[in-house]
Formats: sequence, C-alpha cells, structure tokens
Amino acid sequence: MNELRPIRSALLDVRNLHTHFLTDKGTVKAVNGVSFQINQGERVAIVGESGSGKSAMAMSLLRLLAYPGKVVSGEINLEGRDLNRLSERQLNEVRGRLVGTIFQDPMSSLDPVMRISNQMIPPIMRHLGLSREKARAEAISWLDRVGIPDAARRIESYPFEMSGGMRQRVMIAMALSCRPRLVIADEPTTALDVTIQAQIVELLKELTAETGAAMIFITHDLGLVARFAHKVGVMYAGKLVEFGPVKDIFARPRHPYTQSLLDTIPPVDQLERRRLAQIPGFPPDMKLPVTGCAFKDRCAGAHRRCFEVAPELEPRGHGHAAACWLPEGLGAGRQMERALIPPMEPAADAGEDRVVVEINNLHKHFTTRSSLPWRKPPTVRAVNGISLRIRKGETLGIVGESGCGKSTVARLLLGLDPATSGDIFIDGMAQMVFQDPSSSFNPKMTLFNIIQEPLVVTGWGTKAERETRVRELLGQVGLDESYMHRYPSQLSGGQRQRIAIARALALKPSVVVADEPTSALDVSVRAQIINLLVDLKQKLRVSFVFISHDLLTVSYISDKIAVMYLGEVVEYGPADEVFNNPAHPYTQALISAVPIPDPEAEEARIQKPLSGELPSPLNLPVGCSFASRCPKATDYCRTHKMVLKPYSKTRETACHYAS
Amino acid sequence: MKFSSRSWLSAAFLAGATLLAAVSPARVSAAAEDKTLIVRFYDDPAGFDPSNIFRIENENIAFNIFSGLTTYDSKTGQIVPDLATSWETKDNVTWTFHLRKGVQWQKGYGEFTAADVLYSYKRVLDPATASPYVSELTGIDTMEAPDPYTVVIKLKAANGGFLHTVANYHQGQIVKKEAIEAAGGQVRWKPVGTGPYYLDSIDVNSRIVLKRHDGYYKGPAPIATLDFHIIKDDATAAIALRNGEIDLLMRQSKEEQLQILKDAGFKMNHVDNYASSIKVMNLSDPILKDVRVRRAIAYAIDYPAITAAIAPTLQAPAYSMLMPWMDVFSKDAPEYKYDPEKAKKLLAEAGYPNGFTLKSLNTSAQGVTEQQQFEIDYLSQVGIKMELELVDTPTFNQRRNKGDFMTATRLLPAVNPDMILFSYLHPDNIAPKGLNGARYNNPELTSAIEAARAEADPEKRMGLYAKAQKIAMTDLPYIPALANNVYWPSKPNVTGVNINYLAQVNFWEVDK
Amino acid sequence: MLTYSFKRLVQLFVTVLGVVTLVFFTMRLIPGDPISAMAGDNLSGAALDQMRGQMGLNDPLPVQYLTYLGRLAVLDFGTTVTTKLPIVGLILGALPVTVSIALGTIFLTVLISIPLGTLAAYMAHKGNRMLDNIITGVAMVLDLMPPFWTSLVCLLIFSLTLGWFPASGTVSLDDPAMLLRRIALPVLVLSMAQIATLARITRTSVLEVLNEDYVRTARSMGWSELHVLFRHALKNAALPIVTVIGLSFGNLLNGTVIVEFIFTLPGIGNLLVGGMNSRDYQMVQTLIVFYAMIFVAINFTTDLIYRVFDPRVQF
Amino acid sequence: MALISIPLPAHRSIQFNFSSLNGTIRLLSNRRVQLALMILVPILLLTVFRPFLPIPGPLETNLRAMTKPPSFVHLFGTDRMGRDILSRTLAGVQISMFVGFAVALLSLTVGLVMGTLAGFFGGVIDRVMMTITDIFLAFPSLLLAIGLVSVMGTGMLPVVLAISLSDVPRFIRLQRSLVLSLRSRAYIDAARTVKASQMWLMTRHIVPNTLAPLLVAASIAAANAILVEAGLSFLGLGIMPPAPSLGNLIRDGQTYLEQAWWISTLPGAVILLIAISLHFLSDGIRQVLDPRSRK
Repeated sequence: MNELRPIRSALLDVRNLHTHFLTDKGTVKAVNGVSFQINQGERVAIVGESGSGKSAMAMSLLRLLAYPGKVVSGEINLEGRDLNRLSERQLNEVRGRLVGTIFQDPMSSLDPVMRISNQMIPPIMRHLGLSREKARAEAISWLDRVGIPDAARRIESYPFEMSGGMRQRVMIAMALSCRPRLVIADEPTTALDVTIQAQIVELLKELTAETGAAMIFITHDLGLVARFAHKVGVMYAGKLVEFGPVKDIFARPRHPYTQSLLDTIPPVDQLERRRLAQIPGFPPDMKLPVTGCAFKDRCAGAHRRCFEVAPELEPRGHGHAAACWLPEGLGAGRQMERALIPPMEPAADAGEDRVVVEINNLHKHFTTRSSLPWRKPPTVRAVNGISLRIRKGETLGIVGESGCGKSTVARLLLGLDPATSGDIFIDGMAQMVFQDPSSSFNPKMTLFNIIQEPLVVTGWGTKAERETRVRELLGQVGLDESYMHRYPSQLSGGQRQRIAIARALALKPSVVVADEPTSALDVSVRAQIINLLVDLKQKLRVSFVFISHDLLTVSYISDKIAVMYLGEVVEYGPADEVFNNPAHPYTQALISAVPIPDPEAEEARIQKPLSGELPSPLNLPVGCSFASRCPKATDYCRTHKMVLKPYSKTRETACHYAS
Repeated sequence: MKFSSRSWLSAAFLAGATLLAAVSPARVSAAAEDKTLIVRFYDDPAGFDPSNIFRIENENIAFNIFSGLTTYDSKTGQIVPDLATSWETKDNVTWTFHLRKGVQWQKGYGEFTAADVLYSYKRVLDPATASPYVSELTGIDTMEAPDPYTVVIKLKAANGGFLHTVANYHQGQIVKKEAIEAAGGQVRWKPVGTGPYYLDSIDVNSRIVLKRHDGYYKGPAPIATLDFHIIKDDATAAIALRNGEIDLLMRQSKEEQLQILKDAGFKMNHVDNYASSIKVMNLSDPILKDVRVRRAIAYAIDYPAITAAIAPTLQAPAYSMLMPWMDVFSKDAPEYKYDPEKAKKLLAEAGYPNGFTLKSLNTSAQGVTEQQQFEIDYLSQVGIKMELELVDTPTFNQRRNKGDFMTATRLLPAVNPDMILFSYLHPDNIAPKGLNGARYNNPELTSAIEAARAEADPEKRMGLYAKAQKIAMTDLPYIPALANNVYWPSKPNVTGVNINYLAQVNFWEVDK
Repeated sequence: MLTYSFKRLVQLFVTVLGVVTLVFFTMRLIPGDPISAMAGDNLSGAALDQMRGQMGLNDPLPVQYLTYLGRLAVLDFGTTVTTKLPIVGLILGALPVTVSIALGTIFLTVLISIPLGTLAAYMAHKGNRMLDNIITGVAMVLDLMPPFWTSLVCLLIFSLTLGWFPASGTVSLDDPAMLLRRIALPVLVLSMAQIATLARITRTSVLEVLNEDYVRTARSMGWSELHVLFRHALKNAALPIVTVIGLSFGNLLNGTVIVEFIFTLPGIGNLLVGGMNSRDYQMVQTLIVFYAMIFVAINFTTDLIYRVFDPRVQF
Repeated sequence: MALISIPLPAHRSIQFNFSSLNGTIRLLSNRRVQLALMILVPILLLTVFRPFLPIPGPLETNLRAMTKPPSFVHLFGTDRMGRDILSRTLAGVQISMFVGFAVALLSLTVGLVMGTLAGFFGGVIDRVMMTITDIFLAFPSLLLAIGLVSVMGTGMLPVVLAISLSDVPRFIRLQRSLVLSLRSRAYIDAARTVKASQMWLMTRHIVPNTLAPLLVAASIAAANAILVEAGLSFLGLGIMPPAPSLGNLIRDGQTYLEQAWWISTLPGAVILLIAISLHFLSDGIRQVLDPRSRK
C-alpha cells in the first residue's frame, strides 16, 4: 500500500493549508501547513487541545473565519474544485449545499429571534431549487429524522423553546438538509450532557451512513473519537502530528503527543489506580516562530534533531502517518512513568474515621415570585429529599445530568443557600473549588490576597503568619511562590485551578466541595489537577465532594458515588461497584453512554442510548421520577414512588426492580 | 325688550359705519383691499383684561382694543382727548369730563355712555376684582354721571396728574358691563372695547388676530387685519422679517440684529428715551446709607461710554429719573459725569479707601449682560467689587418687591412723572408695600411732591417738581443709568408706526 | 401579560404620586410665586399681596397639597394661574406640535443612523476601521454641537439664504404642508443630536451580533454577508436600539426647550418654561404628571416592542 | 437634560486592573486614548499656563479693539467688549472642565454608593431606590435646574448639582445592574463560604470590579455636562459671566454669528475637541477593558 498517495476518489483533499490571525500583537499562525484527505462516506476525527488550531482549520475549509483570521495559502480541493480559489459568491453555492456545518454550542448557533422554519426552509429552497411548500416538507422530514417529535408543529418554534439537545438536532437537520457531501462538525456534543451526547453521536453516525456524506469531526474527547471515527487526525500547534485509522491510532500511537494524551485519560478498569500521565509545560506561543518540532519542550523523548528540524508527517504503515523523528514515539518508555496510587492508609484511630458530613432528608425548593398577589407561584424542587454521609478522608462523587440538582446540593453544603427543609451537619468547615477558573477569582486581587482572603476574613494569625501559610499552601498545590503577586488573568487555567484549591485549603476545612473542577480544562491539564487532588486527599485526609458529569473522572477519583436524578439520589455506593455493576436503570444508561477511549471496546458495546430528556422539575411525576425514560418502567413505577433502599451491603438504590 | 333694543342698536351701528365709510373714500378703498399686517409678538399673551393686565406687549393689544377718557399723543407723549372730548377742573380735586357722543362698542354692544365709565372704575375698585391697579383709583372720593355724556369725579385730595389715571392705560381703559358679564371668568380673553380693533381670535400659543372695528369713532383703520405671530427669539424674528414673513417686528432688543436690519434697508421705527433704567440703592444698607458712597458709584461708571460701546442704538445715557421729554423734566438737577478720581476721593472720605463689595441683584433671564460686565469693570477701577446675584425672574421680582437686596435695577416705564416721583420717593410707598425700594424718606422732598400734586398753577407746579428732582439727584437714592430706546423695525412700505412713550403703537395710524 | 400590566400600573401610580409630591413641594420651596412672577416693573408690593390673597396662596401647605391631590384624583387639572385657561386644553394644543417633531426626529434619526451604524459595524467586523472611524467621528461632531448654535446656523442657511423653510408662522395640524415646512429645521437640528448616539449603539450591537455563532451558522448555509446583516444581525441587535429610540422619544416628547424657543414652536417644552417662569404651579404640576405618564408609557411600549423583536422576552 | 441626552453606554462584564502598571500601559497604548490625550493635554496645559501667555486677561476689555476678527494679535479675535477670545476660551475651558469633572465625580460617587446598596441588598431597599430613580427620571431635568437656580442663584454649584441630579439616576441604574451581574460571581460565593461580611464583599469584591465601566460612563457624562452647561447658559441658568464658561462664550457670540462668526465658532470648536476627546477616552477605556471589541 502506498498510503500517502492521493486516492483518486478522495472527496476532500486539503494540501498545505495555512491560516493566520493578524492581530495587533503579531501574526498567530493558527494552522501551519495541514494536509489530509477524506474519502466518500468517511468519518474523520480531528483531535487536539484548545489552541491546537483544529477549529481554525475546520473553519478555514469554508472560509468561515471571523476577522482577523485569514486563509493564507493552501489548496482545499472538494471534488476537484479548489475552494480557496472560489469567490465569495461561488463559495456561497458550496456552503450549505456541498458542505454542511454543525457548530459546537447549540444554544448560540441558532438565531434566537427567528423561527426554525425561517432558518431552515430558505436554504433548502435556494440550494435545492424547491418551492416553499416542498422545502417545508423536506425540512419537516429532516426534523423528523433527527428525532424531533411532532416536527410539523415544532418547525414553527423558536430555538429558545427547545432544549440544548433538541437544538443540536435542529442544527444537524439544517446541516444535512441540502444533502451535503461533507459535514463539518465542530465539537458538536461538547456542550451537551453525556446521555444526550450519546444520542447525538448515534444520530450523526446513522445519518451520515444513510446519506453517504463524509464527515470531519472536531473534538477534544478521545472517547468520542473511539466510538465514532474511521480515521483520526491529531493536531498540535497548528499541525497534524498523527493521522491514521482509529484502531491503529488507539492501539499503537506513534507520536509522543498522542501517546501522552491517551495516557492522561482515567482508565476504565478500576482494579488498580495509577497516577495519570501528565504532559509537562505549555503549548508553544503561536505568534513566535517555532524551530524544530513544536512538541520538543514537552516531550520526554526529545533529542537534538527535534530542536533543529521539524519532522513532517511520515507514513508508518496501514494508512497511519506520524510527524516524529522517533518511529515509535516514546515507545515502551511511556508506561514506566505512571506510579500506582497506594490505597488509602487505614485510619490511625477511630476518630479519624468519623463522619464529617451528614445530610438528612435535604430539600431545596425554589419559588419564583409572582407579582400578582392572587396567583400561586410555581415551585421548582431542585433537591427533593437527599440523605448522604461522608467520612473523613473520603471522596464522594455526585453525578447526574445538568438540572439534576447536584450543584444545588453543593451550594447547600457550603451554606450559600438556605435549605428548605432537612439538616446538614458538618464537622468543621466546608470550602469550595469552582468550575470555571476564569470567572472564579476577583480579577482585581493578587493571588496572595485571593489565597489569604479566608484567613483575613476569619481573623486568622498575624500578617506574617498568613504569609507563611500562603507560601505553604502554594507549595502544597505545586505552584512557585513567585506567583504570589500576580493577578489571575496572568495564569493558565490549570494554574488558576491550583490557586482555587490552595484557597479552599487555607482554613484546613474538613470537606472541600469541588463543582466540576476539571470540566473547563484541557485533557492534559485535567490530569494534573486530578493527580493533585488525589495527592492532597492522601496527604491531608481531607474529604472531597466531587461533582461532575464526567463519569470516568468521578469514578476514578471517588470512593463513593451518588447518582442523582431530578433532585433525588437514585443510586449510592462504592465507586467501583457503581461504575462496574450499576443497579439502577438510570445509572446503567449513564454509564453506557460514556464513550470509552478504546475503539475495540466501543465496538463491542451495545449502544442503546437513553431516550428522551430530563423532564421539567416544575411538575414531577407522581411515581418514580425516572419512569418516563426507563426501559423497564411499568405502570406500578409510574404510580409508586421508590425511595433509596439498601441493594447490597454497601449500596443503596431506588428502583422497584433493581434486585 | 332686550332683543329688540339690541337689534336696533346694531342697525344703528351698521348705519353709522356705512355713513363714516361714505365720508372718507380713501378709507373705503383701503377697506376693499382688506389689508393684513403681520406683526411679530414676542411672548405668550397673558390676557387683555384692563383690571389685571400686565406686560407691555399685552398692554399694546389692549391699547388698540380699548379707549380711555384721555390718551397719549403717539409722537409727543402729551395727553390728548379720547373718549372725553374735553374736561375741566379748578382745583385738581373735582374733575368734569365731557364725553364723546356716538361712540360705538365693538361686537354690537351699543353706544358708549357715562355709565360705562363709572362701571369700569368701580370694577377696578371692587375687591372681588383683585386688581393690582386699585391704588391708582383709591384717590377717588365720589363719581357721578349727571347725564349720559358727562362724568364728574371728585378726589379725596388734589392730584394734578389725574389725567394720566384716566388715560387709555390699565385702570383707565373703559369696559362694557354686559360684555364683562357675558365673558364670565374669561374676561381676559374676551375683551370688548371702543378702540380701533377688536379681538377676532386667539391661539395662546402662536397667534393673536385683531380685526378692524369698523364703527371706530375716528373711522375704520386702514389695515383690516392685524395678525400677531408669536416669535420669541429676537434673532429668529429678524430672520422672519428679512424673509418677508412678517411686516412689522414688535420690539427688537438685540443691538446686532438692529444693525443687520438697518443695513438691509428696513425701516427703523423707534422711540427714544422711553424709560430710564435705574440702580436702586438700598438705604438701609450700612454702606449705601452714606450718600458719598452712592455718589462715588455714580461717578465711577461711565455710562455714556458703555452705551456707545455696546448699544448705541438701543440705549442712551440718562442723568435723571425723569426723561427729558416729560413736561415736568428739570435740567437743574445735579448730574454725575464720569470721574473716577472724585469717586475714589468720596470713597476715601466715607471710610472705604480700599473699596467694598457691592452686591447687585439681577435677573438671570439675560444672563450677565455686557452692561453689567462693564459696570463690574468700571467699579473695580475705583476699588468697588461688584458681585452679581443672578436669580430667575419670579425670584428677582419677589426679592426686589420685598426690598431684599443691596442694589437692584429697575426700569421706570411710565408717562406720568408724578407717578414716578410718588412711587419711588414717597415714604408711604416704602417697600415691601410700594415701589420705594431705596426706602428713601426725605420730608423736604415729600412735601415738595405732595404740594406739586395739589398745585393747580402750572408754573408753581413746575417749580416744585424741579425742586424735588434736585433733591432726589442730590441724595441719589436711585442712580440713573441708561435711557432705553424702543425699535420696531418694519418693511419699508409700512407707514405710521409711531411708538409712544409707553412703547406702544396705535395701529389706527398704521398703513402699508 | 396580566402580571406585567399589573406591575406597570403599580409603577405608574407610584411614579406619578412621587413625582407630583416632589414637584408640589419643590415648587413651593423655591422663591417666587405666580404673583411675583406677574409683577413687572410697575406693580407695588401691596397690589401684589391683594392678588395673592385672592388666589388662596396663603393657605397652609398641607391643605393646599391635599386639595390638589383631591382634585387630581378626579382628574381636575384646573386652569393656569395667570391666564385662567384650562391646562389640559393647553397641553393638548401643544401636543400635536411636539409629537410631530418627535416623530419626525425619530424617523430621520432612524433613517440615517441605522444604516450608518450597520455599515460602520460591518466595516469594523471586516477589520476596516477607517470608514468606521470616519462615520463615528462625523456623527460625534454633529452630536456635540450645541443645539442653540446649530439652530441659528440652520435658520441662517436654510431659511434666510436658501429660503426653503419659513422662520415663523402658525403651526397647526389643519395645514400639514405648513406644519412640515415649519418642523423641518427643528427636526434636522434635533436629529443631529440623536444620530450619533443611535449610530453608535447600532454599531456596537450589530458588531456584537456579527460575532455571534448564529451569524456564522447563517453564513455556513450559504447566505451572503448582506443577507446575514439584514436578516439576522439587525433584528438581533434591535433591543438596545429600541431602548435608545424609546429614551430619546421620551425626551423629545418632554419638549425641547431651546429648539422650540428659537423656532417659535408652541410645544410642550414651551409650556414648561412658561409655567416655570410664571410660577404657574398648576401648569407645572400637570405637566409633571404628564411626563411621568409618558415615562411609564414609553417603558411599556419599549417592552412591547422588545416582545416583537425578541420572542424570548416574556412578561 | 432634555436638551442633550446621551444614554450611558451598554456595558458588559469587564475586567481590568487599573492598579497594575500593565493596565496603564495598555490604556496608553490604545490609539483612541492616545488621540484623546493628544488633544486634551495641550489644551489643559495652555489653560493652566494661560496667565503666563502673552495674551490679555479673559476679563480685560479693550474699547479700541472691539469685534476684531482673528489676527496675529488676537488669534481667536475679540468680542463686542474687545476681550480676547483666546484668553476667554482658555479660561472657559478651565471652568467647563471643572463643571464636567465635578459632575462626573458627583454622579459617579452617588451612583456608586446607592447603586451598590440597591443591587447588593435587593429587596425593599432596591425597590425603594428604583422607585426614587424612576421618579427622578420622570422629572424633567430642566425643572430641576430652574429650581436650583431659584434657590441658590446662578453659579457653579447649582449648575453642577442640576446636571448631576439628572445623571445620578442613570448611574445608580448602571451600578445596580453591574452589581447584580457580579453578585452571583463565584468569587463572591467563595468569600461567603468563609462568612465574609457584607461590607467586605462590597468593598473588596463588588465595587472594584464595577469601577471600570462606571469610569467609562463618567467620562461620557463629563463631556455631556460641558454641553448641558452650554445649554443652561443659553437659558440664563448657567455659569454667570464675566466668568467665561465655554457655554457662555458660544451663547454670547451666537447672536453675532452674521457679523462676527469667530466669537462663538472658535470656542465652539474647542468644546467640540474636548467633548470628542472625552468620548475617545471612554471608547479607548472600553476597548482596553473589553477584549471582545478589541478585535
């Protein structure tokens, strides 16, 4: 096989694509010479961390870049036509017609003030030359195919009247409605819950297979890649560093970057927990010229040649290519770094094992104020009777779809909102680590002031003592003391999250509540933070409440897991058991929806994504709240409420049919 | 039988009008043309009820609607007969007026008689009318009408200026009882008089339309319709005149606009020295009570230079409270010509060698005028620091009437010199009750003006008035600053715009 | 919608009451009263006091206040102090003038500034700041010229030199042609002051929308830039634009004192200044009630228009 | 004022460190800020050093040089009283700038305090405060100006108060909305988990983060105030001459527009320059603060 020879039937042939962003501060070479081919009907995933240029590359294909982005050079041959040479007018005949695009955020990608019909029908009329009635029928049939119930009526809805998942379905219907030959999907599921993500991925897979459209799928989620793609391209610093068939890439990655990325993912098998791999350093500044390999500074295997000449994408057999001077990348060496996490030492004395947090029958109802005195205000039951216990040093993971009430539990635990009813006992104090590192700090404060704020407010120690404590904390989270007088805006996301942890630890709390602490971080940085949390847990015997929708991470870091659905805990037990042997149908559905970064395993799994979406918490069903989506539900479930009951010695579940 | 008498009256009125028209053929042709004169009116009208009319522009409308027993000659300012053809008095106490016969009321209210005169004066005197001019008539002891064409008025005390009181101005304007009663609460908007024009329609926001009273006793006016357009801004008014949108510009008070209009060849109808502007010195002020200080101020400011610099057209220097055209004006009073050295000397004598701070109360309506800026400049040269207190007009009026100021300005608009001297210098009128804001009280002067009022002999009267003016200008409770001129520019073809000394125009004389 | 109307009604009531109370006592606190306002140079203190007593201005303040509120409750707005004309009649007479000017100004402003602002935003989005700067700069210069100065310049140019528009003349709805000619210059002057503001807001919000994801979506479906600009960007950018239009419309309805003065237009601002200068308590108070109602009504209308432009806005 | 009403800018969440040198440099390297300073600094310098310039004092009349067009002796010409317009303009700049900044400072301070309280505490305080601002917004500012002048007389203070009073409600609303958007920020929650006092939250976390957009609004308010003062002068409610505010100069000169254009036009041009540069300044601050508009 002559892998790199252009195949005559290639649908898209991109050659040496360069895209620059001309900013005041210099030219950012976002895409720096990318070449690849896609065949008819092929699904190609492009993976990379933020800033790797993967989105800029995808947007360059149709020249959809906003100012100051500009495609500088390269060929984009679509069925033999170079899109880069087309005029704007000619390109408009390609956009939507030959190439459909699906964007990341369904909430913002549809015009909020226009009905779906007005957004969908005119392009169909224009591109396919149909009459309004026919175009409408076509649009409705597409909405139907993407699983919009009652499409004929829903086509007249506004986007805000639909959920995120529904909007993404509309987006897909729109992108496919003119029967494009190629679909570009830019992180189409990132903003969605894991169950919806599974549904969307299945849908895309089915529909592209059905229409024979090829697909470029931009993502940072290696699990999705494994589930979805035929081929994978890995981007780093504006270049493709590895390209090849999905199984080959996952089984035998050749580039050190790909190898490291795969190692940063928490393993699925929980038999022994190893530290996650970390990629040291940061990606290069794309404004500066790079000599040699862009990854050299972060690569354990880098040698002299890497510093002098940049490696080009070279074939590695079986349609696989990698841009590295080393034929096997890090090779066998990559496994050596990862240390086993020692199991937590048993408590020295009985007191060390005590329960530090106890939650009994907790309720939180939100009542929207009605200004009409005679009208009864509607009530949202965000937390609807939860009881949990956390022991010292234990990590409790709370998982569930957005809207299940997990963040409300966190706020109640921290005392930020008063509970409607029920009790929370905390032995000591609760502190928090927030989700979004960019908005969780006061931008006007130095890091020193941010970390010492809890100390100042509670009147802890003298000024000198506080400074010592801050230094100590910085050391604990692995940051240099020189950071003390910087501002949050001068830090990277990972560094900020370290500061957040340092601050949370300042008052030696008994429990730290971390609400999605890693979801805004890139894969490699996420691994660093997870490792740090694991270390701290070991060292300081702090309890953690780890709230996330990322089941893999939660099960990796937690001792126990509570699965929440509509304000209730439906399953509760040790992390390994819950993850590997879920008892509640909802837990089962959740776990089956999690993509596993292993194409072989993914192929073996039977996909039966959970249907439907989270019902509105405004009018909860009488019986089991999950009954509306449960494959096992009976009439009994719909009329009888199930409470959390022991399932095994260590587990509890709330299902009539669990045992 | 009111109905029949009314119809008879109107028939007579029509007949009279036709007769008059027949007498004067020139006027007939003018009437046939139905000429319209568009006149600028410079503020919102406030009504034309003589008992409570105020502000010159409203008074000018009333002047053309109503008549008095006497009126002022447009050119000389002398009192001339109006509804009274003649009068006699021996002692300035009992006045007998012989009324004109056949004078017709507007809008068919019949013939004017002595009863109308008595009604009009009584109406002003009636407390229910709440007329601010009531004090003008309180000097009347009795009034009677021995026949429909004679009125006899007896005063409580002699008053040589009584002919001013009954002139076509404020309380002197004669109204018709039936018309007043018919108007109810809207008298000010439904004036009915015996003058050359009647009020046809009014839009308080934008225009006033007067129509010719064809039954006017002197014959119909040449212009059929007077259309007053409200244009508040002086510059806009000048543009309107230059555009030909208006024929006559009532009162242009911006010097620079007058220059432009003059250069453009418009007719500059004007009256000079219509009123003097004075600085009221509050004599209860510890500094100003010293006459040397007051004289120093008078010597310090070079008003002739100021007027020449800023408004040679609109202003002239003044040396007395009275205007030279008034019959009782005396040249014998002391004048204060610009002399800063003398001013400094007087100040030093008074114990203020380094000057003092003079607070001047002014209205903010025009901001700080150039005149005031010059005054500040001149006074500072002799060491007096003049500070302006600028307040809006109602506040200014209130404080000025209360006498709550150190110095303030006043315009003395009156054709009755006796009235000026009494109001401003007589102790009975000391503020806040009256206009004597200086709180001036000099028995010598008081007795002089009281005697002058009672004196029937013109020569002796003149002597007493001269004495009063001399004392006033010596004591200087009021420093005369400027005399004001009034300009009504018009298109060249507009004739007969004679502005009287009340700054009013008798439109009966106007033609185009 | 019901909830919303109820809220607005309460707001109207509270605002009107507050404003009325405020103005009632303010007017009486400041020196000068209707009588002293009437006094010219030749009325004595005694004469004035007589008039004052006649008008009942010597009653205790609370009594006057309660009397006033009582009359207000039955919508009796009374007559002016000096001219004894029904105030409602005067306001209704001035309203057509003011409304014509306000509508004309808004029309001209929208006509000029929305395309201008959109163009500027589009240019800025494309990275062409030159035209953007020129447009913004010119609009700003127009905006910052004092209206009393521009009014006179406009009069000199358009009325005197070119003779296009009269400087005076009766304004009435019965003569629409004259009305248009009379309000043309005021509208021009007032628009100058509004154009910049509106163009800037349009520019900012359109620019913001152009960076939105759904604009990219529309372009990805093959729509031209122009189509995107007018079909998507403008409609989405409408909310801040509508707010500004609402605000300036409110201000214009409140009367534009200087322009009314210079162009001799008998509008609402004219009444306010007149009322204030003659200390016509009743007139000023009634105007304030009127203002408060306009204020609330404009808010209400703006909200309704929001609903039209953005279906997400719910009441 | 109903005369000229510039709505305060729509704001976004803006983060910026004025305290840091970095921020100052970024501000100074912004082109609009540079342009603004290039206009403002020379004008201000001339104003400050006017007494040392070889020109007559602003109040010096000269009857031999009345209404002279611009010449080498009188760069801006003279007025009806023979006063040097350049000198008067520079003195006017001083007064007008003072009015502008006094208004900006006053509105900003009051708006900051009241808006913070309303936004932070919400509930009854908020509703009362919003009702009061509503009342003031519905209250014509001209009336306020007339009232204040009646009570206090004309002068600097009533003018500043009158303009500020009509600006304050807008500032309160702006600050309130800023506070509302900050109130649910994670760092506020973080401080609340350690039981930080309300005072601490407001002074450490909320107010510093609202200053930047408020400053943007304040610089526009300053420019606006200079123009409104001019309008008030026209109605006889402004600063009193002979102290020459720019508004006074224009007003006094506008009646001579046909005979002596320079009397009002040249000071007018200076007002324009100042107001424009203040707008540029605010634009610049906004651009520096808001990364989204910096593209």
